[in-house]
Amino acid sequence: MEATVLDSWVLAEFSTPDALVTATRQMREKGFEGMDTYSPYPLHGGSEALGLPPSRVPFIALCGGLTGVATALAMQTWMNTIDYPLNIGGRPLLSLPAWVPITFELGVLFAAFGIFFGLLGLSRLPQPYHPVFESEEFRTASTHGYWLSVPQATGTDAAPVMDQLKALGATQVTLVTGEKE
Amino acid sequence: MPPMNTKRDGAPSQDTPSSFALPVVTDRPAARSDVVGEALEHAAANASPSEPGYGQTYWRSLEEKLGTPDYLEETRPEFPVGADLAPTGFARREFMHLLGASLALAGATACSTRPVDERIMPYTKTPPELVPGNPLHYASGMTLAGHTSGLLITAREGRPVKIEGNPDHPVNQGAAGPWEQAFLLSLYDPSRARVLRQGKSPRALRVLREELVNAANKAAANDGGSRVRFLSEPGNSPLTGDLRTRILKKLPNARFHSYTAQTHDTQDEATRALFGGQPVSAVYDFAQADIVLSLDADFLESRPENLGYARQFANRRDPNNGPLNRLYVAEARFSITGGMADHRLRVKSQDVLAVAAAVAQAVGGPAASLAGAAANKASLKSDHNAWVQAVVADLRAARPGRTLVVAGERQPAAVHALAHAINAALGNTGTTVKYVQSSIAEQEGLSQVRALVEDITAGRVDTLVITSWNPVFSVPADTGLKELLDPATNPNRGNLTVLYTGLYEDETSQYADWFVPAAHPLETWSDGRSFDGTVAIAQPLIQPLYNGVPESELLAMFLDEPYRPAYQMLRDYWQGQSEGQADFEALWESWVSDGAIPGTQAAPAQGAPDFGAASALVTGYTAPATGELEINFVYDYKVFDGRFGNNSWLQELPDPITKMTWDNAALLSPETAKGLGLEPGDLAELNYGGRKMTVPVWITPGHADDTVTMALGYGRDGLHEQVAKAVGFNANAVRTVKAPWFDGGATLTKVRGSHKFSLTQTHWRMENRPLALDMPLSELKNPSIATQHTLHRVKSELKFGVQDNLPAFDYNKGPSNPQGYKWGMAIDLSRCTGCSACVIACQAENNIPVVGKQQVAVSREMQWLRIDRYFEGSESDPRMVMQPVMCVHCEKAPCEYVCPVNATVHSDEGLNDMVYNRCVGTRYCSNNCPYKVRRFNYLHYTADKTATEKMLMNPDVTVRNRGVMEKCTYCVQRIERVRIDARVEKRVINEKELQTACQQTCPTQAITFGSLNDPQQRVTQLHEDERAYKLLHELGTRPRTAHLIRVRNPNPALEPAAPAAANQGSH
Amino acid sequence: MSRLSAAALLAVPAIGIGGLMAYVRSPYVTGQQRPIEQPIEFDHRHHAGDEQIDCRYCHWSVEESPSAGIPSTTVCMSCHAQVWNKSPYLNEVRKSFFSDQPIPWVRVHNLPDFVYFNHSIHVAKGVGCATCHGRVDQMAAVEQAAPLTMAWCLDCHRNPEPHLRPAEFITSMTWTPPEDKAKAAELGRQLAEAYDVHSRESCSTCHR
Amino acid sequence: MAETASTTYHDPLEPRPLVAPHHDDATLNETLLDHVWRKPGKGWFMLFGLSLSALGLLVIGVTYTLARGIGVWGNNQPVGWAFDIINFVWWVGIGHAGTLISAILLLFQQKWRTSINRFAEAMTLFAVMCAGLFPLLHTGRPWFAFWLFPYPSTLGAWPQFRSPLVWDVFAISTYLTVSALFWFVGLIPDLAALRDSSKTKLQRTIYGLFALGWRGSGRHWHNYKIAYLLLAGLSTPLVVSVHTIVSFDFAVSLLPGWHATIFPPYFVAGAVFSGFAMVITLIIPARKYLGLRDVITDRHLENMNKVILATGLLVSYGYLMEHFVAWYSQNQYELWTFYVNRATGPYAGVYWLMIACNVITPNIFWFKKCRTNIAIMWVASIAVNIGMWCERFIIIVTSLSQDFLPSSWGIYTPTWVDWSIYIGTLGLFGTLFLLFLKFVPAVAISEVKELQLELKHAAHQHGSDDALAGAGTLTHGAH
Repeated sequence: MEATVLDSWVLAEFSTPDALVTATRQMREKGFEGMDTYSPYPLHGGSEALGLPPSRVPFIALCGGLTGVATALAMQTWMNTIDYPLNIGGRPLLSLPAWVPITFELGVLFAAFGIFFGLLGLSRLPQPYHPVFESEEFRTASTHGYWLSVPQATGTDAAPVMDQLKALGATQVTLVTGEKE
Repeated sequence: MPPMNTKRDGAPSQDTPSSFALPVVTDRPAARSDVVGEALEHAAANASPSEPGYGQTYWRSLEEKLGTPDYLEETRPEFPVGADLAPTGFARREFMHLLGASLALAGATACSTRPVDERIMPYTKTPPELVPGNPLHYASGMTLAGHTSGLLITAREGRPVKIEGNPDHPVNQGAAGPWEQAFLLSLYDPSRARVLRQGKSPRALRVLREELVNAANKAAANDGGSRVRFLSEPGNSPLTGDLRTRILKKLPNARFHSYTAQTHDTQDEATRALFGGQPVSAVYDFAQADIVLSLDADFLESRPENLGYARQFANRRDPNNGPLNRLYVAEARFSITGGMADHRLRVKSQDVLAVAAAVAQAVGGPAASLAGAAANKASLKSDHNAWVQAVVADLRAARPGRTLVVAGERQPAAVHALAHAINAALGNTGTTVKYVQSSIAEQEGLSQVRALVEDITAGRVDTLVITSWNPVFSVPADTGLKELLDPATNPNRGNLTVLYTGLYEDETSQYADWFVPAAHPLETWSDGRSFDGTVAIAQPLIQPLYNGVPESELLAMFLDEPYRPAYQMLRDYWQGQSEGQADFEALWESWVSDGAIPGTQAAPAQGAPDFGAASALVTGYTAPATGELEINFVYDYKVFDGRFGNNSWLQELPDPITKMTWDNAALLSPETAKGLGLEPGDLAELNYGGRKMTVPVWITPGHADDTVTMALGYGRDGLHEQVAKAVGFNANAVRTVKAPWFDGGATLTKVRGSHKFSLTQTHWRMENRPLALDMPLSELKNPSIATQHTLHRVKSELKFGVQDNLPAFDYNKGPSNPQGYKWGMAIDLSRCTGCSACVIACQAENNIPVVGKQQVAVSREMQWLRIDRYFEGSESDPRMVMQPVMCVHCEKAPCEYVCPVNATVHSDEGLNDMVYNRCVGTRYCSNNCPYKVRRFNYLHYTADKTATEKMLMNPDVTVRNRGVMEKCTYCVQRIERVRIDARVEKRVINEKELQTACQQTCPTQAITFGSLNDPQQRVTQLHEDERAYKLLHELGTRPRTAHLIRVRNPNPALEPAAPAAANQGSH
Repeated sequence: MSRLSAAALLAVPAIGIGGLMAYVRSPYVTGQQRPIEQPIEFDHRHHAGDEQIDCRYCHWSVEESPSAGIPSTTVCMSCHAQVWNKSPYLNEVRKSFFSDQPIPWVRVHNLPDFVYFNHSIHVAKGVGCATCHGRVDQMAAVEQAAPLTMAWCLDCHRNPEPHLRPAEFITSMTWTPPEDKAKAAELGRQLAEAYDVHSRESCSTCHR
Repeated sequence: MAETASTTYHDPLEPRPLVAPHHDDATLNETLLDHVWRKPGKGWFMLFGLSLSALGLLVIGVTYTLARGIGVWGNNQPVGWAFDIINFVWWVGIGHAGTLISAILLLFQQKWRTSINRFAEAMTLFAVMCAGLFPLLHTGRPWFAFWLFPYPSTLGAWPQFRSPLVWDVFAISTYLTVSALFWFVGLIPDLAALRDSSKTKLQRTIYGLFALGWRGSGRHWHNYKIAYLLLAGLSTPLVVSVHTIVSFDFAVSLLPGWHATIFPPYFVAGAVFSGFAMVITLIIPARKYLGLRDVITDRHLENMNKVILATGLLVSYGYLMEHFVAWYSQNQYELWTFYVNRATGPYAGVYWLMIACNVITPNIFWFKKCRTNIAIMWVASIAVNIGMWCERFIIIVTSLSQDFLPSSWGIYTPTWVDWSIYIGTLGLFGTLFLLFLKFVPAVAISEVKELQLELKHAAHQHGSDDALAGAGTLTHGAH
């Protein structure tokens, strides 16, 4: 963490989720980029309001699943048929039907890993520290507050943005500055 | 002769004990760490505190002594000069000790990780005949109840590890019964006696010798030894006989009484009467007999002298050897012989006389006159008449000299006389029955004990030397011997000095003034005659482990001769016997290495039987009381008269009939039990002859009604016999001298409580499943619809794609099986009597642990080979069929595909390999084995083995750890050893050189093993036999073991053909 | 930060498992490369190297028994009664001989008890001493040359030909297969043919 | 157990509410997190003590087993598996309900799942942990159990992939992993809520650590929603496959009573059956203790009882088919197993108890009175749990004790160690569950809040209270 580049955000709290979604949409229409919403549960229409592209999680999951299936088939065939072929109760060395359960399970396991690590990776989690945690008010974001953050170049005047947010119905607006990730 | 062990090495030629050419092995190093003390301490801890006079106090004092170093110094084996332990002794011993912990016992700590810093102790001087790592085979012998059988013993680096029958011995022909094989276990038994003592004080052998010499000299001078008595086992040993003669020369008025618990009293009485007092034995030839009638004779049981009979008989049950014989048996309890019968008549033992008389009457001749005399002693029950008439008709229809009537040794002399007379009338004398000079010349039996008791009571004895096994236990309670020997009951006991020698501190030893631990027969040299007269030389395999004294050396002390070891005495005796023959040296070597002295068969008896003289036996016979229950005493199939009581292999061997382990019971028929309101496991009070005893009850189908049978040999209370202690009840306690075998007038009353039996098989019905197939030969030849259906189920082809979806593996010689063997086995149910010799053979060969009664009770017995015993037909009078089952090595093994770690897999030759060290113990294989032949080490069953006991282990077989599955391997260690020998010599394995342990020992050759790829081998031919079928064939497991249908030869007059088929099994 | 923790999350178990795999193959576990000190300073370099004594002179049961055999004291004394019969190095040997006490050699090649290895068949089929035991003639104190793991046994049993040598060189410490790959392979084939080599992989070959 | 006043004012014909209507986000947050911050009550400590002592039994039983060997159990030669595998299957079966509630209902967008899914998932996790003990313990040499995993060993040997036990290893470890991931992913927002409503630094640090830095960011929610849905989607076939594989342990063998093609569906139905019963058993006291009657309402319970009825009928059908096939095949061994051994053999008592509990008991849920009576359903759910345990006993022990050769038939009797390990796993489960109740939100707060919002929207649109009940038809994702 040698970088000491500082980033700033303007944080605005809204009283209802609908207000937040509306405000977000309007801010984006005004050309603000890199905004983010914060809410205790997913906002209906929140993703669209932020203009996010479709999630890549399903694709990662598919890749994981296919890797699992391929790994399982290759592993079982190599271990029981090629590397150490043994006569097991007169069963064929390549007993494909018997390979099915593990193939399925490994497919599921790898897909689940794909989802989990995909989620973490795409969200850049775990992230034990984040500048917004400095704001005591912001703690409501995970319980009952609805927040919008607008990136603000450090050193520039944040007042216009804050005013705009207030105009859109924000109950409170603050500026947070912290180390860049 | 199947020469499995063709290496006949090790004929020792030098003549001092130090040059037995055997490594000397004792657990001496262990002794230094006070093994004696530990053993006695153990005994003391287990001794009953209420033991009168001979209990804890005694042992505590002994124990204190044992603790001190002077004691150990004093009790070191103190042989006279020249007999001391050889200088090489110590080193080899030491070697063995350490070897025992490492190299030779490879496998003792199976499945551990690699041990570190292990020591290797090489021989300092390797014995010339020994190649470390390879086994040696020595001929020897074992004497049991007046018969010496020939044994062949395998030794590994000086440790005997396996006993087999001597193929060169005319009786054994390679076979050995359970007793001979389990004999090995007693050699290493840690509860064997090891302290020579006078009263309560340990004594050196030198002291005993001085004492005996003085006593003998004094007695000789006083009155020629008229106050000296010997009670010994029957004298079938020429060497012992010679010693007796010489003792009697010195002490002409002394007397020898012969007694062994398994007496031949009545048959002896009969033959002596027939032959004018000559000691004569009847030798039977079952090979010639087309029709056999057994009058309560269990001639197929596994007693050593029956091995030859069993083989002859079994050969006549194989349809490929010609027409089958037919066996009729009249008996009370279901015996092994009864199980082989084509027609079995359930009769009370006392009714056998009537059956014999009726047959005798009908066959006429001398028999008829005897029968007349018997007529007023017993009358044939009307419902036995049809059976007897059919038997008579059959006997008379057979060719003269081709039948045989055998009387049982429990039957009175009158029955024996009648049997001899019937044989004479049927022309069997000289064909199926031959009379020869008995190998035991003297009178023996209970009468002898009675005479001794009279002498002692009358105060005519002051020295009694007991060398026979444990008479205090083995004689009936009313003999009075125990009371005479017990100071508490005999005020004059002080006038009598009793010397007893035995392997254990037992019931008799506690009353002995002198106790001499005996050398185990495998620790010393001896000889003995088999019942047909053949002399076997028994050579030792090991130096005495526990300082035992050989019987011959003990007897020689009475002669005040310069000390000669047993070896020297034996050799000198036989040198004297072969006077005039050139090159005794060579003769001796061949005798020792062959194990038998040729040309020693008994001579034919003089003269012909005189049946007139025998009528006195019949007229003099007093029939036992009728009414109430008839009580029967029988020898046990496992512990015999109790002398194998401390042998855990035998205790855990399931009784062939009841499948009971670690117990005896009062056996009843189902109807009788019902009448008495008794259930299996109930306790009942037995009231007989004024004596009462509480006995547990068990019910066996096929038992005669209104009789109760109790096996002798249980309820042992020997001081140190830890295994035997408190197993079962002692039937001798109610037995009488007057009626030692059966008598009427007993009652059983149910009392409170129950007894937990440990049985290995609790369900006796086949539930109509086609398992142990059993049918008349005619039914097999012309099967009924039902039989056809059954045969279809057990042997029809399983078509690929229809009944079987798995492609066949290629087991032909080729890339997948480069050496081309295809192992298989065949078990002929027609031949199998169920004697269980194979079970013990397997146990010895494969290091199978004993688990104890509690574990058997929860179905955890470990024997790889079990003999399934089924009853067919009605519960009251069923037929019995035996079926040995061990792993059948399925080609489509259900156990293998469920094993998660490849611990059980197929070898290229079709063996179902069990890899112990890979096994994690999921037990899935056992669950999925339809034959339930897999055994799981639920606990660490080998954990408490002492160093001595470990010497018994076969080093070629891994000793299994707990948590590991195991099962029959087709003796893969034998296959691999023979294979490697053959491969080194670049040849193929010969059928004769490779036998599994069970096959090798089977007296009736019911088990055959070999390569199914070789059409010449017997196993292949048996697999193609029309009787061959596969157990649970319909499951598609494709076993490599074939069972051969048991065929019976019923008399059509007794068994209409139709209903037989209905019982065959399938529906 | 998040990348680091994610990486650690994955790397720790991977390194742990991988390290364990490497460890069990290392001499620490297999027992290789550990010269064993014996009660007597017996030097194979001298006996097998300088003096060129055939292995079978002392390990005489190797051709007929599962065990190659540790020579008995008499074997030592058959020479050392004559040579070096006063050497202090041989004190223990003489003591053993005269007191009839065995020499407690320390085991170097120690297979688990459930493995049944047979020397005679290997020697008969052209597997030389040095193949498994290494250059004993260069070892002052004998050490275990091969890992003696099951996988190592299987390597040869699956493809024995490269490890075969002519019977006359069976105890040779210096024999090597021909340099030329093709020739070596050809020799292997010929020997396998001549000795009727059918190495088996069935479990009961070694585990009984 | 009388019902609370808050729900009794409803007209009985009206569907009952999924969330009691008087809550907003803040109060929900407070209610649902209350038990975490509150000091646990006497009842909790009592139950915890009880569970800990049962856990002590487990420790004793397991230690003794490891020291002496499997022989201290009652297992024997014909009956190689007994309590070990019975308990394994039983626990796995219980575990399945959790995943099903959570995943399948999510996929089917059954809104009523939100209040009970966390609870059910935790149950899954702990039940699978208990289950996972047994395959390990039941081996004779558990210290070598790692041989079941494919790793490059110096032996050069591999697992044998035809064995259902290896399938089990993969299935159970996958199941445990995926369940844990599913549970944890669901927990992340709630952990963040905990972190943010924590009162001390320590609490904040610990919950913060587990919350992974979750901030409720819209960009995160964007991935999260689909990830959670996908995990649910994966869990559904997984749960079916796991119990199918567990049933393969039996179906793949050739034992009469095991060798049956109906096993996979019949086992899955049985698992759901016993799992839902276990949820009922646990949730009735838990909702009382946690004061969660407002979110875990009678409607939830009634719906679960309907599931129990349905799966109970499926299980009964399974029994029927087993017997029918045995009769139809006229296979001698099957006939014996189903018509002689089970019904009249040494374990007939267990068989009839199973029939009573599994076949007869669920049928009371045809009646609404029974479906809505707390006392009746609680007793019935316990009966079903017992019945399903008996079913496994019948399948495993009875089939093993009398198979093909009558000579080797035997009797199994459990020992004290068997019982103490079984009771011990109940203790382990209870301990874990009580800790869960204490330290983690027992109800998925973010989901309940979301549901609350949806319900309000719907109510607003329809202007009727009906929508509170009919909200199940609303889509879960974005409009």
